Amino acid sequence: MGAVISLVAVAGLALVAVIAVAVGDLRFLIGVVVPGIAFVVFVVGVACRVVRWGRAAVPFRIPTTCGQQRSLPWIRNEELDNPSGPLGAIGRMAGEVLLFRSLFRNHRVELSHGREKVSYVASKYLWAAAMAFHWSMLVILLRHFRFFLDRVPAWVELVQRWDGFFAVGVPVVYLTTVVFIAALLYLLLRRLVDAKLRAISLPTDYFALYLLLGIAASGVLMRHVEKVDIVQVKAAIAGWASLQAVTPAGVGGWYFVHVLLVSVLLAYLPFSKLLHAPGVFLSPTRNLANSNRRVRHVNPWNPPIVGRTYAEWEEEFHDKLKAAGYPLEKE
Amino acid sequence: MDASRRGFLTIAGLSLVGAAGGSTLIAAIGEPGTAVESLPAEPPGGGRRLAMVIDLRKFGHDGELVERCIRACHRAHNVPDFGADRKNEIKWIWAEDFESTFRDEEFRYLRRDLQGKPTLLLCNHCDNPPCTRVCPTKATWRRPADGIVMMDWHRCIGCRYCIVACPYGSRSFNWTDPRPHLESPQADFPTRTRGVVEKCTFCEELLARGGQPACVEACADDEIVFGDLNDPGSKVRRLLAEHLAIRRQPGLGTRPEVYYIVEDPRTLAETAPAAVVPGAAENDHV
Amino acid sequence: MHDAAKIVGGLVLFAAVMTSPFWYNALTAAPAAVPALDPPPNGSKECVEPRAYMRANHMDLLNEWRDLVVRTGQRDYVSTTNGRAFDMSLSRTCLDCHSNKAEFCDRCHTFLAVNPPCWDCHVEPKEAP
Amino acid sequence: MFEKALSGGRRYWAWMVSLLVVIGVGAACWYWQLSEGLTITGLSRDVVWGFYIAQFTFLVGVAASAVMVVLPYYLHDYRAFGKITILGELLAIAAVIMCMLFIFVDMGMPARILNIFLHPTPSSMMFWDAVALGGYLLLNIVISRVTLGAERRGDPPPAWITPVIVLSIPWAISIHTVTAFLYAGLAARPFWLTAIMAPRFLASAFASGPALLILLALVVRRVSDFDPGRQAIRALATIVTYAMVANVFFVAVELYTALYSGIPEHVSHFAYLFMGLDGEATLAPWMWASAVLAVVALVLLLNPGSRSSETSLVVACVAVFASLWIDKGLGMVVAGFVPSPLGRVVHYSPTAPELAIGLGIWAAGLLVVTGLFKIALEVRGHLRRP
Repeated sequence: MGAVISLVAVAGLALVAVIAVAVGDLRFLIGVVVPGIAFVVFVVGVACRVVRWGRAAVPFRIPTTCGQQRSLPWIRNEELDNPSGPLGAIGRMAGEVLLFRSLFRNHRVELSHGREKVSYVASKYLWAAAMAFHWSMLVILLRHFRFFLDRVPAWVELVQRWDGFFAVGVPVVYLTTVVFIAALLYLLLRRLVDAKLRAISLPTDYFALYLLLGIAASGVLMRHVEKVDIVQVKAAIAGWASLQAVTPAGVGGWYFVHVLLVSVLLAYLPFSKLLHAPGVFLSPTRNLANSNRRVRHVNPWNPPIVGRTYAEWEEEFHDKLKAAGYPLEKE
Repeated sequence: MDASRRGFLTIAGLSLVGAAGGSTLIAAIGEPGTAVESLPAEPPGGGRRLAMVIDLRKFGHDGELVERCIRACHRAHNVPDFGADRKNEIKWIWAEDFESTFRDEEFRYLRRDLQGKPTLLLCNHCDNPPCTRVCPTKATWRRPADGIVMMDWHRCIGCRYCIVACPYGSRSFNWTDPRPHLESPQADFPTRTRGVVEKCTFCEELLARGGQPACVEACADDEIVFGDLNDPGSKVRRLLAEHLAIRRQPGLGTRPEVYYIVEDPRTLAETAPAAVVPGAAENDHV
Repeated sequence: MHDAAKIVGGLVLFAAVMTSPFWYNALTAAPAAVPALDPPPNGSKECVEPRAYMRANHMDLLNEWRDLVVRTGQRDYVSTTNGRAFDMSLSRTCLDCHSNKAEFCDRCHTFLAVNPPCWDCHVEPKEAP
Repeated sequence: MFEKALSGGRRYWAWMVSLLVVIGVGAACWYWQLSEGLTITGLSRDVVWGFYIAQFTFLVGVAASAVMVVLPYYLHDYRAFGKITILGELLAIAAVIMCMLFIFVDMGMPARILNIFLHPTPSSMMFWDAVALGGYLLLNIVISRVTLGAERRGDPPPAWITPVIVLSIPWAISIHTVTAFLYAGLAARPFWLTAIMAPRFLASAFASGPALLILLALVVRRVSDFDPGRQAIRALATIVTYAMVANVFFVAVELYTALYSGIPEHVSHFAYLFMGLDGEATLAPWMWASAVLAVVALVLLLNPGSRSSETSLVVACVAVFASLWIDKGLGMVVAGFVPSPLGRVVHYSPTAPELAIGLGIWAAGLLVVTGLFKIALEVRGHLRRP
């Protein structure tokens, strides 16, 4: 059910773009204003959310680790899994950010058929699809810099050249395009096919996938099927990125579908589960070294402990004590 | 423009792959006429059958004319010149001595005028070309309409299987970028890129504009004659009907379509009156 | 806020990366102008197909021409707009009008970082003196 | 299961990292070849295929040889191969990957390699070779994954895998037959125009592949608790013996046909291989070494005493592998081009970058085989903890 609602929602958004351009002639609105607003919402929204996360209490170092802690010199410790200092923590964070290391350890519980036996099976498909999706999305984003930047720098051309290594089609079909769509389709199908996953999937889970698929599909259509005049496309986008309002002219409806869906994604991202990237950096189980036994950890919100020595106490009540005849250390 | 139709054809082609594989095999096994070599009475695929007759009687020993033909061809087609560098060498038409050209004949007491005679070699545009059969991408094929063995340099993946399959050494591979080895590229013919195979195409681009192959144009006196073997009145047909012409390695069943007239000039003098047929020139349309 | 310096630093970095195209465009000395193409030097007024179609789809047309000429030996192309027949040839037809590759092809291709392999083999016409 | 290839002791990582270094050097040389063209190799207008294609041909044999453990185990229920079958299948995966890499680096236009599938041409043996190799890779990945996964859970393998395994047996034969047909169907190259090429390829494959498997199994036994079992090694040694005998017999048959008929274009290639032609005898010492190694191997293998002694068996296996590597991986391809159809004798020897690229691919194959063996042995709990 959620799958259908989300599909209708994304299709509706695409239809809005088509109608707005075809009937209302709202090219300026959808091509310039909406992306501008979405961009601001995205940047400010992410900042707000990060600040909110940053304000959360970090009670203690949480050593949820998978390896031997640093202890005695002759016992080998796992510096990456159980870092003793900041260097190890940075390494663990890098493994998480670049290689999705904890997802790599994903396991599936399986009930063997015909036998009453539970087995834990490593399941790498989700990790592989996540890696394929995120990395190809990064390359695709980098490739799009040829539209944003007035003069295309050499590194963008380098990315393009290797991504389009296999000379198939004109313009060439990029490898990341294929990987991106294949990974998204896998992520979608796994929610649709597996009954357990279907049960826990919310409409927003599908919405994100459909939105990304819609963006990919409209981009592929523009590049390979219903080609658009990309000189006009670049003029509009580079103009936008130079803070000049250039109404995209002479480009077909798919461009506006693409732009509207990207705008929706940008605006929606800070408020959805899609924003997890800063969260990884703020995860106490990932960004803290496990040094609980060697370093004293003081919670920052604890009230200051004001100590008082006997000498101070005696001095304050010196006269009274003396009057009462108590023996004093200091006369 | 024609995208949907082409897409359909691709799908249809894919579904026919199995059947085609079978028919190729049957064709290869049951091909008649490969054992007994003879010119097929009916042209395969209909249309024209372009062929070349090289009249060795008219070529001198000095190799001057041979050089002229090679220069004309290589200039017209932007064939790079690597000089003495045999490793990277590219050639569409070239010269070998007579004995090497017809190596399988094992000449021992060869007539003196043929000994070491520079002989032109080029792609034979075989009727049964082994190179097109082995190409994994259909980058080279035999045109049914005129029998030219064509190449698509946009399609070639550079596997060099066709070079391996060709018994005549007619194909060359671009081991390196040919551009720096061209003095002044002709603008109306492409150069090739590094990594593709190339060879003579019987100047199909000149034929399409009503011309003759560049090597034929370079000759003054019908030293090389080019024409349609399926036209009984053509000059090539008459030359072959009246002279002894040999081909390179016919025993391999490739049915090469470049012929070499090797008759003795004295024999020519005796039969000359019969050989001259009035009006022969008019029929020689290509 | 705990670790405020790091978090704010991260946010500043994030904002810098996100707005980098704006900075890049503002700071590069002269912005690349949207290419405006000169009319063909030989005075020809119309292309084989409508201008809008050619702008977006010329690569498809060239590919189709290539396959027709090389693979089927067909050389005549009849325009769908004016019914005229053209020789399907990059060097003889396209470059006859657009004889200046640097000012015709390259302008848009450079603007968009497109590097078609056509010129690996096809010889660009010599600069007219 | 993949994570098991990522944990290991110091020696494991030292080995893997040194392989990665070799791969890196090879990749750099390939990039050079990509930008300069194949002119940086020793290949030329007359010898158009060389080291790369020869290695490919040899490795197709190694890949196909998995059938020598799969067939007895699955079709004849030969239990002694229970432990070693998975190693054979994993070796096949690595070998096919190396084959594909060697074909890839040999292409003049690697960017267009997908044209083989975009414009499929059933008349071309190269198309069928691509299909056969791709299919064989897929079959072995599926088979080893499923059987190993089931073993890990302690379950019997699912029933549907049995027909897939049975299919892999003729498929293994097909990859080497099609590879032989790649050469044997060309009128232009009399040296290869022989009906016995496919049988000879298979015989040499069934000798060199199991010989390599014996050596690998013994190496694995040294670095882990894994023991393939004496019976398995002995059975493999018998297979190597028979296959090597058949291979030498086939070579003799070929030599007889060429030399007794005396047809010059058949004789000349053998003359080039063993004696040299026109002073060009680069391959002759290699070929004689191959012949001597083959004799040494046969003596050691045919004698039951030396065959069952592990030390002499190792020597015999090394000799078999080296002899056949020279025969197929050096001589067979190059001799087809010398002399050329025009009678020209051309020198060919691979250049340094060509060898570096080849070495990089071998290192990649070793990397894959090490990783896969590690996974398989860890799943079986055989690996000694460092």
